[in-house]
Amino acid sequence: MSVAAPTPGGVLLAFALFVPVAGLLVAMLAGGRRSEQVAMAVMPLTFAASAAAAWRVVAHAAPLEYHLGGWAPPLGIALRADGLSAIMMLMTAVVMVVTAVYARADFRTAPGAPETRGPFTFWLLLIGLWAAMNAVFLASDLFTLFVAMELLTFAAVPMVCLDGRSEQLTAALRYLLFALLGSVLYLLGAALLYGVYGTLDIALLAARMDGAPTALVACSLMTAGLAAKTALFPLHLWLPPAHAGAPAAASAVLSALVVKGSFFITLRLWFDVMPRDVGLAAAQILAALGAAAIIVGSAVALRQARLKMLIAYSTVAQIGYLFLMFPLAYSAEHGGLTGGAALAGGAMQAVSHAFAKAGMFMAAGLLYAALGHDRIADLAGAGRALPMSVIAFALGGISLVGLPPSGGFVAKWLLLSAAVESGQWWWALVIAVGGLLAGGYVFGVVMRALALPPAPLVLQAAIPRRREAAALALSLVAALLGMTALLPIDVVHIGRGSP
Amino acid sequence: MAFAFDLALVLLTVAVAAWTIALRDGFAAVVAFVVYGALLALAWVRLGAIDVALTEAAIGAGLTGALLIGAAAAVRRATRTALPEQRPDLGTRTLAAVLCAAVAGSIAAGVLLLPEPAPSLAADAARHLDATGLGNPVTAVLIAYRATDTLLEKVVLVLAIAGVWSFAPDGVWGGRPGPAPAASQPGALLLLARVLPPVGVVVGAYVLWAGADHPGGAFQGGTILAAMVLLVVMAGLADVPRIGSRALRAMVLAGPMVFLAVGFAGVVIADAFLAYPVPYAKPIILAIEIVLTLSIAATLALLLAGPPERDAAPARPGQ
Amino acid sequence: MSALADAFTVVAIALGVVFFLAGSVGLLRFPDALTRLHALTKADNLGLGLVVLGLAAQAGSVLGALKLLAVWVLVLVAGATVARLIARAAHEPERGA
Amino acid sequence: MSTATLFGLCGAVLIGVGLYGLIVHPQPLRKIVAFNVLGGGVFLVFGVIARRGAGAGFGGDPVPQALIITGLVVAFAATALAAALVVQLARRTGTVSIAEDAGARESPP
Amino acid sequence: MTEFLFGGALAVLLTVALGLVRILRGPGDADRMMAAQLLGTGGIAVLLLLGAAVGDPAVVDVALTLALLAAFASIAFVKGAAK
Repeated sequence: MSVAAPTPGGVLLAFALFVPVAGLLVAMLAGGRRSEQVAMAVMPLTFAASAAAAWRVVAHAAPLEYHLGGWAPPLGIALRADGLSAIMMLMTAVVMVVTAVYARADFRTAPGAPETRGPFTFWLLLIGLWAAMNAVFLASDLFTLFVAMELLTFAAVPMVCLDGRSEQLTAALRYLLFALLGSVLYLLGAALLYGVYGTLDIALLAARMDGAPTALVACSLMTAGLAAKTALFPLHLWLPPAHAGAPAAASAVLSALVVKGSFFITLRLWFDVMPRDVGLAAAQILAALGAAAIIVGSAVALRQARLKMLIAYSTVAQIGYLFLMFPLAYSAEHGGLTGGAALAGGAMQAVSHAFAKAGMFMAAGLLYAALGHDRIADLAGAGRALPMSVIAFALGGISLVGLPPSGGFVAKWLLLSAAVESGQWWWALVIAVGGLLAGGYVFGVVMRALALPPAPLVLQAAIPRRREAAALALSLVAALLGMTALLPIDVVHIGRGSP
Repeated sequence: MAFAFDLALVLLTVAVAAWTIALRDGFAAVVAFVVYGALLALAWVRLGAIDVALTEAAIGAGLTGALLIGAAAAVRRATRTALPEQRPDLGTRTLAAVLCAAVAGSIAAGVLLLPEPAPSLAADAARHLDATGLGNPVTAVLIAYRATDTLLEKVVLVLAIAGVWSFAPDGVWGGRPGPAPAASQPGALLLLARVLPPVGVVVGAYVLWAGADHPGGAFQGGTILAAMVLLVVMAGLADVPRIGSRALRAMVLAGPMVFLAVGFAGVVIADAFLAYPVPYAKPIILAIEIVLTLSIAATLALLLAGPPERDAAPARPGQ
Repeated sequence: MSALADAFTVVAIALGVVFFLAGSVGLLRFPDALTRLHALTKADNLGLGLVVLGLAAQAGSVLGALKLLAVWVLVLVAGATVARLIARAAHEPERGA
Repeated sequence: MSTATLFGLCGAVLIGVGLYGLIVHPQPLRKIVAFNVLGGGVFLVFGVIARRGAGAGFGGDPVPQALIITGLVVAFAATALAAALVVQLARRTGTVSIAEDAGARESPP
Repeated sequence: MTEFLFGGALAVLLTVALGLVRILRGPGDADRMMAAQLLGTGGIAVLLLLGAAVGDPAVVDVALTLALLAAFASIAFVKGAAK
């Protein structure tokens, strides 16, 4: 593979990345209520650019390529969208827009009111986050990906402490320190790869990779750094307090999207940069950490007393599934990683978890707002008071557990079949146990919520239907995402060599 | 003799780095870090990377040092009771040391095993230099070949400002960063704050201007300007504007906005986002760099000044 | 001419190094902060001045030599101010040492 | 040993030192200093790679040199963000440690 | 001459390194600042010597920048320590 020529329609990629950047800058300048209005104007535009780019990739069944500034790699930087980028971009676009609908009630500025900290920061960071996610999905240069990850970190960390309480500041600081360590290790790896091969472009690197020892050191460092940013066990301790402490809308995007950013780069590194230099042993180590994350994360989630902490620990567990795909995608015949069912399963897991988790965090936020607490033990009656929110939580949970026809079901089924096919039955066992544990914590909450309260519930706040509908919509997508398995096209594998 | 110098520099740098970690006193560690930054600037000269040396001298030794000093002082003031050092136990420390030694060892091996001859894009960068009208290849990479990275880096800075501001308590939103300027300042400082900034502005402009053909550029120039602005503020000759001020935000955002506008214009008038039409490449690049320098100066100064602390907008009651 | 300039450079820089050494020794050996400060600022400013003079003799152009001198003047002015401020700080009770 | 190799080894050691500080120091401000020491080592390794790529009349490969400059800016921004957080935390709680249990805490809306 | 200039740079670096022991010993913040100040001045001298040794006039700009920024950091330090 050498440098691909720019494709028609490639400019859509530049729009998907730079329209939200423009929105961020204008929103900061505008200030106050106008910041929110700018966000509202820019989000549909970004959605349109993302969707149009994704549509082109799918419709032509070919990747999009764009050379920024007209400079071709290795000297210049290319944007590239393959099937995986298209899926992730669409996922981000949907979650972002629904989050915006959900968040308007929490982060509103009345007409004529002075600018306040929370709303101004939230809308700015939300657009910034979208720009960062699109940069992660589209950049095909390891250093541009570094900058994209920094954008992601800088937008995500302040979201954690939007409410300004000191324990949130602590959580944000720990998150930041982990994220910075991750980026600096990643940057070191990228530098070493440049030292060996003289390029940072992913396609060119893939063609030049020859398993040089320095390159392997580089890839190990990058993987370690990315694992810290993705909160892979045992580097996960920063995640639960950060994700649980943020306002619900922020938790939703943090858990649904932000951790997927660094995971996506891990995929790029393993499947695109060095698919043929991966040893099965290295892949098994990643999967073992993933398996530990599933078991430990789920077990700790079962013991949580607070709903948001439970959901956050479930994120730790669900991230674990993503790492199971590496050994399952290993093919001795090809001498490295191939796409196939494992990659499709992993992608489906990432997407369905994003929808499910965003919906669940939003539902939990509404329950908190209505009840004034999120103690699981005192949820009785919530099912009557806020049926849509509880259903949203349950539907999201169905996907986490992996029941049909949810996206989680298809994801786990694909991973299971890959495990059986490659004779790695022990990973199948982990998947099954993880599903059972998830069933335990999800249905534990739902049962509580459906129970009759000892005394009639007094709601602290009225919850607008629109907000419940937002949570429900996302969970519904997750619960029905498995249907897409019936579609005739294999989007995940667009833009990669035949598996 | 050159090798003896390099060896001494390397040993000294490692020793000072070890001090920044080992010293018990936080302030001493920060001072050691400033020294570390200055030593790295020397290393960059030895590696022939004068552009980087300029940046390191400005950022590593200068701004980061000042930032950490300010933070250490603020933390010292805020924490009345000195907590007992709760360092991890010996076992953990040993484990960490072994891990770090392994990491350092594998990186050292990785460096020793780098291929010979080394791959390089120097020839590519040189070949296209004419199309940019620039003489300094580093500037060409930053503002032409890989302009996207530079633009996104400016967005990182903007997000960093939004982030730093967002850590402020609610009541002071829109107000001014930092403590109120003291009524009287030492005469020597006042004198310096009047004498140095004009010199700094000249040097900053010179560094920016030189950057087209020689080491230098927007970032290094902007850093010097930022330091001068802060010097004036520290001497109490001027106060930091309110973060709610539209003019302040415009100054921060002008650079990235112009850069981005040129990017979008490239789609229409040249053949790609951030492409410059060849005959006008140099004037466009210089225009971007001048605006960027001012924005970088404002941005860095604000990052150093920190979140708003006082003097919220008069319209807000109570504060 | 060149030999003379070279000789001047060698002597000036060697002297400069001696002053730097004196500054360091003073910083280490003198009993209290203020005397250390005086030893230091005088010695290192003179040291730098001699180095600058020595190098100015080698500079190819007048402009180059002037730039070197400008660096020195800058260090002198800033150094004097910083020394004043350090002296003030040292007068106040030491903290956190 | 060439100058580049010598500084490359120096970078490797600095990375080890910085990483150690980042792991073992309980105080966040010291962690931030350690992060910057670590970053210095990483940039130095990158700079050595730039130096090795000298050619076409340049003292080093300009591409990595430019990337280092961008990296330095980003690292400064990160330091500013982290330092602001530490200061706010110290002001609100009067302590500077983040070494506490990550277990369940007051869960907010 | 080049050898001599490198030698001079080495000598200044070593003498300055000697003074850095004050950072370790303190006892006060003022003493530590003086050590940093010494390194600032010494570092500038080393830069100028290196610049002359390798014959790159741009190194003087680095020295100029270091002079400006080192002064700035020192002042930030004094202001921080004095409060």
